[in-house]
Amino acid sequence: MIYDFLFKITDSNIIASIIQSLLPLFIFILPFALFAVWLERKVSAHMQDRLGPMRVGYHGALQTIADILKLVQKEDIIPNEADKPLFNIAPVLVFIGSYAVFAAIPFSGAFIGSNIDLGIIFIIAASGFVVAGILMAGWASNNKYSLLGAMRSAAQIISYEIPTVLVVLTIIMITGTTNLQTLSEMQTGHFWNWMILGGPKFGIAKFIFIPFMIINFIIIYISTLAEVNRTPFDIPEAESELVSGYHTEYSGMKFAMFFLAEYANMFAVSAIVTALFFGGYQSPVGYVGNLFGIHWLIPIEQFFWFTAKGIFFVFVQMWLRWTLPRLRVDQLMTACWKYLIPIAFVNLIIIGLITVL
Amino acid sequence: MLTEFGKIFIFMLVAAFFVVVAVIAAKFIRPARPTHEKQLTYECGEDTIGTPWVKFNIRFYVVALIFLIFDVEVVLLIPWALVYKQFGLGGFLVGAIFLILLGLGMAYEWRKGDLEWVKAKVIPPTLKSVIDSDGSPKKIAV
Amino acid sequence: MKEYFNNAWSALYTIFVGMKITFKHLFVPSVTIQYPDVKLQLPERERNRLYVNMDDCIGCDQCARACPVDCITIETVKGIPGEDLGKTSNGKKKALWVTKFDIDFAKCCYCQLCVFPCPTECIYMTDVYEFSEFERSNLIYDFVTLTPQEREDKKNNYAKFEAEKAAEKAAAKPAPATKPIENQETPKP
Amino acid sequence: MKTTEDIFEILKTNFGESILELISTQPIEKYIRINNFEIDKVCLFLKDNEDLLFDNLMNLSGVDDANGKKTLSANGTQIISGGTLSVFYHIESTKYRHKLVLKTSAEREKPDIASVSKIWRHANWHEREAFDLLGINFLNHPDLRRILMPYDWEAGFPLRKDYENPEFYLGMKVPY
Amino acid sequence: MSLLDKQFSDDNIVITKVDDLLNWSRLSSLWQVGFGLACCAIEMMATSASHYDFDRFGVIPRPSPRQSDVIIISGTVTLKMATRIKRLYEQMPDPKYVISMGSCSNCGGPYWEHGYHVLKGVDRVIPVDVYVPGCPPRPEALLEGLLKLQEKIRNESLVKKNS
Amino acid sequence: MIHVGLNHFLVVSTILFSLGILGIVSRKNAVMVLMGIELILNSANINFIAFAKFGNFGFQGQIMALFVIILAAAEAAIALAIVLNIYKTFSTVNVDEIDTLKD
Amino acid sequence: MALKTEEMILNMGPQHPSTHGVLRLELELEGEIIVGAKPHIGYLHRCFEKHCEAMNYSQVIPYTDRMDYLASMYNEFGYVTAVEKLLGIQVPERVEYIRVIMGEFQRIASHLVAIGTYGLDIGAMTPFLYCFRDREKILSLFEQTCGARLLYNYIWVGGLSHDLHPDFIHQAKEFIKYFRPKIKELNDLLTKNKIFIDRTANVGILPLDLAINYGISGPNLRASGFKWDIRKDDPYSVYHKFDFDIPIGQGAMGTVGDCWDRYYMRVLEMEESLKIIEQAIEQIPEGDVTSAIPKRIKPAVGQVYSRVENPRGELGYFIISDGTVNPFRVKVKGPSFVHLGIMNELLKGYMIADVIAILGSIDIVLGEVDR
Amino acid sequence: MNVYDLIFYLFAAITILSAFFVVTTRNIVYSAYYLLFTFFGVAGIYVLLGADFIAMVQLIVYVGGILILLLFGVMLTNKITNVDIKSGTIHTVPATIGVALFAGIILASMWNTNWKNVNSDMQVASTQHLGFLLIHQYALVFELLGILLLIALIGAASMARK
Ligand code: SF4
Ligand code: SF4
Ligand code: SF4
Repeated sequence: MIYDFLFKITDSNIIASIIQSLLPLFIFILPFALFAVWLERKVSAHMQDRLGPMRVGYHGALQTIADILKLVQKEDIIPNEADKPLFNIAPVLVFIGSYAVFAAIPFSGAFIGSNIDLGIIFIIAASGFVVAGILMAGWASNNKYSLLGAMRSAAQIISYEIPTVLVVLTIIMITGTTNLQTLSEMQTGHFWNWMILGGPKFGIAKFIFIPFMIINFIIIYISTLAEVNRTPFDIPEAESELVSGYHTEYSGMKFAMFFLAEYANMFAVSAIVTALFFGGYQSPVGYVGNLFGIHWLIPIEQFFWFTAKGIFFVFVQMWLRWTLPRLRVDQLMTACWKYLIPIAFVNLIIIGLITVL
Repeated sequence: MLTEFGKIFIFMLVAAFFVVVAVIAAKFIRPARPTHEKQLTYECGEDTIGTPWVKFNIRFYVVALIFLIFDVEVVLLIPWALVYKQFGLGGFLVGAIFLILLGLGMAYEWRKGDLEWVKAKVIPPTLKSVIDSDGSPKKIAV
Repeated sequence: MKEYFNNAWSALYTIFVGMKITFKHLFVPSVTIQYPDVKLQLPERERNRLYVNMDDCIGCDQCARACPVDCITIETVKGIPGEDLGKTSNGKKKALWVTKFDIDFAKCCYCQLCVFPCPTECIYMTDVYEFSEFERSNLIYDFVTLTPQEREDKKNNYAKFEAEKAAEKAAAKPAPATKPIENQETPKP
Repeated sequence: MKTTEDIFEILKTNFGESILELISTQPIEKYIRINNFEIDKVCLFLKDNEDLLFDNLMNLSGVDDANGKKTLSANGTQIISGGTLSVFYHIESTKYRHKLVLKTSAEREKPDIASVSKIWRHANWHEREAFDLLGINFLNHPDLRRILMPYDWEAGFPLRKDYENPEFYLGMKVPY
Repeated sequence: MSLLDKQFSDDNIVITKVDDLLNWSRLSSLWQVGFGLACCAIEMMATSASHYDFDRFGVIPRPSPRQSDVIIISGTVTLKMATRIKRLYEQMPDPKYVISMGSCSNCGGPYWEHGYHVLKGVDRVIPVDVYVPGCPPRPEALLEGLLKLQEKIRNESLVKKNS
Repeated sequence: MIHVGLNHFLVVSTILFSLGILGIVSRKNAVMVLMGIELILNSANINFIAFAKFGNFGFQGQIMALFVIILAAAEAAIALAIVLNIYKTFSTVNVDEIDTLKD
Repeated sequence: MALKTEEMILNMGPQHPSTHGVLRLELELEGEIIVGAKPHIGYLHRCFEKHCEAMNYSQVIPYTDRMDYLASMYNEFGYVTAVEKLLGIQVPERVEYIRVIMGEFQRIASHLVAIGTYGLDIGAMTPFLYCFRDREKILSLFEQTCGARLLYNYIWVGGLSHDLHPDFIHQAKEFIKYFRPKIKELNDLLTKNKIFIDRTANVGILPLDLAINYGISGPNLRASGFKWDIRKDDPYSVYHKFDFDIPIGQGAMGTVGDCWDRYYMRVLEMEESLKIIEQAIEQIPEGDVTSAIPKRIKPAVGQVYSRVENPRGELGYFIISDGTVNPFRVKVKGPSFVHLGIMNELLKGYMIADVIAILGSIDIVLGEVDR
Repeated sequence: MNVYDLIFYLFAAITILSAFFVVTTRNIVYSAYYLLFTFFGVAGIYVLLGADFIAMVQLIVYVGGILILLLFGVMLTNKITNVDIKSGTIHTVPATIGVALFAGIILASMWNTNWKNVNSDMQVASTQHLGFLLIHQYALVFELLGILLLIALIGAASMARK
């Protein structure tokens, strides 16, 4: 465990945990955001028969670095009409909300920020900060587009939280744990032990589970997509209606923070989906480390698998984004309240029945 | 030994700290040349008309309200979900009844139309009367 | 009820169809022309910056009058008799010194209307499009090949010649005044 | 399918004095001149009459006839006084496929013309445009404001033949 | 007070290096205000479309001026629009750049003579960095203008105030 | 310094409670009154849980707190709906104004 | 609704990503519902009509290009038709064929932009880029023919500035072969997408009687279910020689005359245009394209109103000649100008997101609205 | 003083200070946002008291639910223009004195009570325990709560709809 190791060398749990909490930020989120932004631009470009960034670094690899460095240099505008304190705090709040999630994400058997028992519930709880932060940003900007965007965003995020929670509930019901690491450990072995394929069970129940788990997966994927405001659910930022939603008035570094939070969120929800349905950090086929008996390799492999799966889902998010038009706000609500929630609900009861019978 | 929650707290602190540091650090290189126009609210280049801080659609409230109740119910189900299997069918029924109640509420809201977002209230445009039948044309101030 | 599931299904299905298409495109080679490195072969009729071959220009002002935008400014000075102004490539004798031939490419709308009336085909459109500038005044192109000094000279020469002729005429007898330069009347071939 | 002459007869019997004349000297288009205050009633008739059914206003264009006295002002600009401003209506019937051109003129100094914007709704904007660019005043128009030029444009009506551009607008230099 | 506003007297090597880095980042990530005026805007769109792909240069359209670095005035600026353009420009955060695309925004273009409602050159309301001629400029010409602008940014410095 | 114990939590809870009361009595806005109530409920919850930990109640305290939170949610929903209704009728949510407007 | 929401006035545009240029819509909102919409235009008023009075007849052509800059060829076509009517001249057959071919290519190009930007408005970026990719192919055909990509000054009074490029016919055939599958791909990607249908069907319904009264024309009118196409109903040029259909709105996904119908009209019209081009390419006669160009255009005193079916609808030119080389008055009836007039009626009661859907489906070009 | 105490004081300070601002800030939106910190602080205190699950519920329900509802409520019921945003206070001074007295009495009696102070450590699997209790002992309450929520839902929604 990284934490134990850090604890050993620093001999202080505070410093150890500070370092440990910095780790995801610096070894993961920042590089990931850099990579994801680049990936997004490349993926979109190639889907559209273009090339995407080409001019800085090999195939534009340094593009995001340039973007960030440029954003650092940009003037920070606070409109006169804005509510200054709230305007300044909002990005902090949003970033806290999306970063705190990373504390509970099990990146690998050896690295999980905080192995709380209520990991998955904590992740749900943390999104509350994001909602509050977004509302704050929208309200403080004193801009019609921002406020409308923020209200829509808040309504959207909270609505889609329910199907998410319902699906999470089914997982809890099946596995009887809320600890993400335990959950990941459960799905060890090979990919047929993944939750999407009925979990680490044998016998007929496993196969009965499969269709329901797939439905569950679709539901949670759609609703997490909505929670991070990605197309087709990007109406809060729909640039063709609301310019750019709640961060219309933000410039420079503060905007960069929203941006970073967005990409961090994208990974976070993918990670949740991975951890719940796709075996978390478990390899689908077994470990090279096990094969050769090199045990320190396993956590690294796990980290690799986790990132790979996470990035795959991020890729799917991008793929969807560059394929689909966006919904209208009422359709979005209909999709949530009339389709996802009832279906998730029925699913929950059916799965409950199956498990007790 | 820090509890796991302590770590989470530190995560949060680090996040806040990171944002603050980033924003403040940028202050050393970024220019600051505020002008009057720059500080105006952006509205596609036009002057803003009225304030955005007007009362909002009640839909937002109703959605939040339904969400809150559902959220609470689901949260209440979490402890149940963890252990109901140990009580067998009875345990399941406890939660199932609760769930059915939830479903009832849902159905009620659905029936009552509370799950609808504001629907477009379209009065299909039609042709109306054409001209004052009697009148000599009135002069209109320009 | 049927409609309900139909909706859900058709949404998922059409999303899937769309995703298939975009995924296919991920591997279709892109059509992008990597501009500064690769440049498109432009067709020969390409209409971009004008070029005036001053060797051939007879200063007839046809182009300036055809221009809807009035972005060509031509000033000419008659050559004094006996002076050799050279010939155009299609054998026409020039009669005017062009002392000013400015085209303001900031105004030009690249409509090609000036090209057709030119009797000597000396004004034409090229495929040069890369000429952005930091200063707008740099977009006014002066095509005259004479040096400023020469231009002054030509003007002075002609003025002197005029004055002499006038003096001569005045000295001889009251004669009709010299005809003003009517370069507009250069016949069109 | 009715010719302009037929329609002229019909109108003449129905409206008498308001229908001024039929101009058929023009090589391509004939048109009927109509009194500027009666044009709306004539148009309503044309649109609603069962045999005519001119349901489509193809075009409405204001014209500065520039037929007044032309004088030169002190600074060399042309001033036109007297004469008329006119409006042309091109209408057709999508059912019978016949077309008709109407013209109505008003004095330049007092250019009042009855509005047809309630008969064909898109005449609304066409008339606003004619007002904006030529200064023709449409009586009974619901919303006669400038449409293309800025609302605070004060320098007159640009499509009039004697229009002079102002030097500055809101501190911006207007001429080149 | 920020570094960009400060006057450095000496040309030390660190400043130059930092300078280069910052310039590099600014020039390779020019986000554009998603904003089109007239016919040139169509060519601007064509420039961001697949064939020419503005994104290669790191240019992406941002809907809000608050997050953009460069405004491409792509078309005829009328008097009615001029005040809005000025405001949009003002609302962009510094450092910001302007590309004037096409004859119309350069100087009124084909409308310079009789255009009673056309602003004769956008430089009458906002400072222009690069003039791209053409009516409309070919997408390549716009790209070339962008390269010119990048050249200009490359020569900027922390020491000197940028426009 | 004494070790943090039951009393510390009780003090916090008391202060929170008093602030809640203060909010209820001193603020005009009905939504503010609601916020005061939330504060009071929170303080009660702190007590429950503190006693659950330091007293002898085991998990009963926690479950009570859970119920209180649920009730608080229901209360907030209903109360805000009422506030909205009041607002609709009186166009204000100031408590004293509503008082005077009643008749 | 329990609480009356206050009205909020929201400006959309002139700088707004989806007002297709510099339109400004002043929306009166009640929550998210629109209770009133005022379009403000004129942000691109470039004084076309004044310019016409100062130019001679052939110098006007570059300016007509710049009106509807997405359909420049057709603007020229319309103007030239009007002037030729005024002059009473007959142009060679080949010229008319080339004009039709160019016009129909222009129609496809224009519809591609309309469809692409519509997709963009609804939130799908990719179809937009696919459309632009295909449009680029048409532009390169144009460029090869007349040297310009966007504003052509190609169709002249009495003729054309250049004959077709020798390779043109071949490339046009190639294009048609290339383009047909792309339409299908577009349909799969966008037209039939459930989300797209949900966004556009039953939105912005334009009843037929209102449409006629408002002077709506072109695809928008046909979407409301009226078979009216000037190419067929008031034929000009050589359109009577071609066999093509006029698609009309069926209400396939919702109500007749909704946004989806208007959108789909354009897709169908592209197919029809391909048909026309195919026939024209087959039939095109040989000849000289510049022979009938008059040296000096000086029509007699008179006036003419002539209209053509522009990609957006009925484009009419009203030209008065006073016998000089300059037109006395040119008035353009642009379809976009007329179509925009109905926005206020059409938008009422819909939501903000629908504004964009409706505006996009009407397909306006501000250059032509403001002229 | 160990870390535990330190963190307790930190959270207590967060809670109390922000609660204080909730009550005293005149801007009602600010109040709502201070409430966010209060709730967060209280959640922290729950954690310190070993009630993980309750803390999470606190965050989910209060921060993610009630707070948002309150904010929407504020935005709905107040014409939040710059003037009206201030929500006034009434009889502040007597109220403060009264409340202070009251608090004093409570505190005094609290100090004087000799609470049984057993620090039962029950970090482990508290959620499961709650689940057991819910199904076993409080099953009826559980269902009743369901009914209550149902009623609240129906009531509040219909009231808001009216
Ligand atoms: S191309 Fe057109 S605008 Fe340019 S100089 Fe020639 S005639 Fe004038
Ligand atoms: S028309 Fe030709 S010869 Fe005459 S002035 Fe112009 S460029 Fe010279
Ligand atoms: S420069 Fe030419 S293409 Fe560009 S906006 Fe002006 S007229 Fe249109």
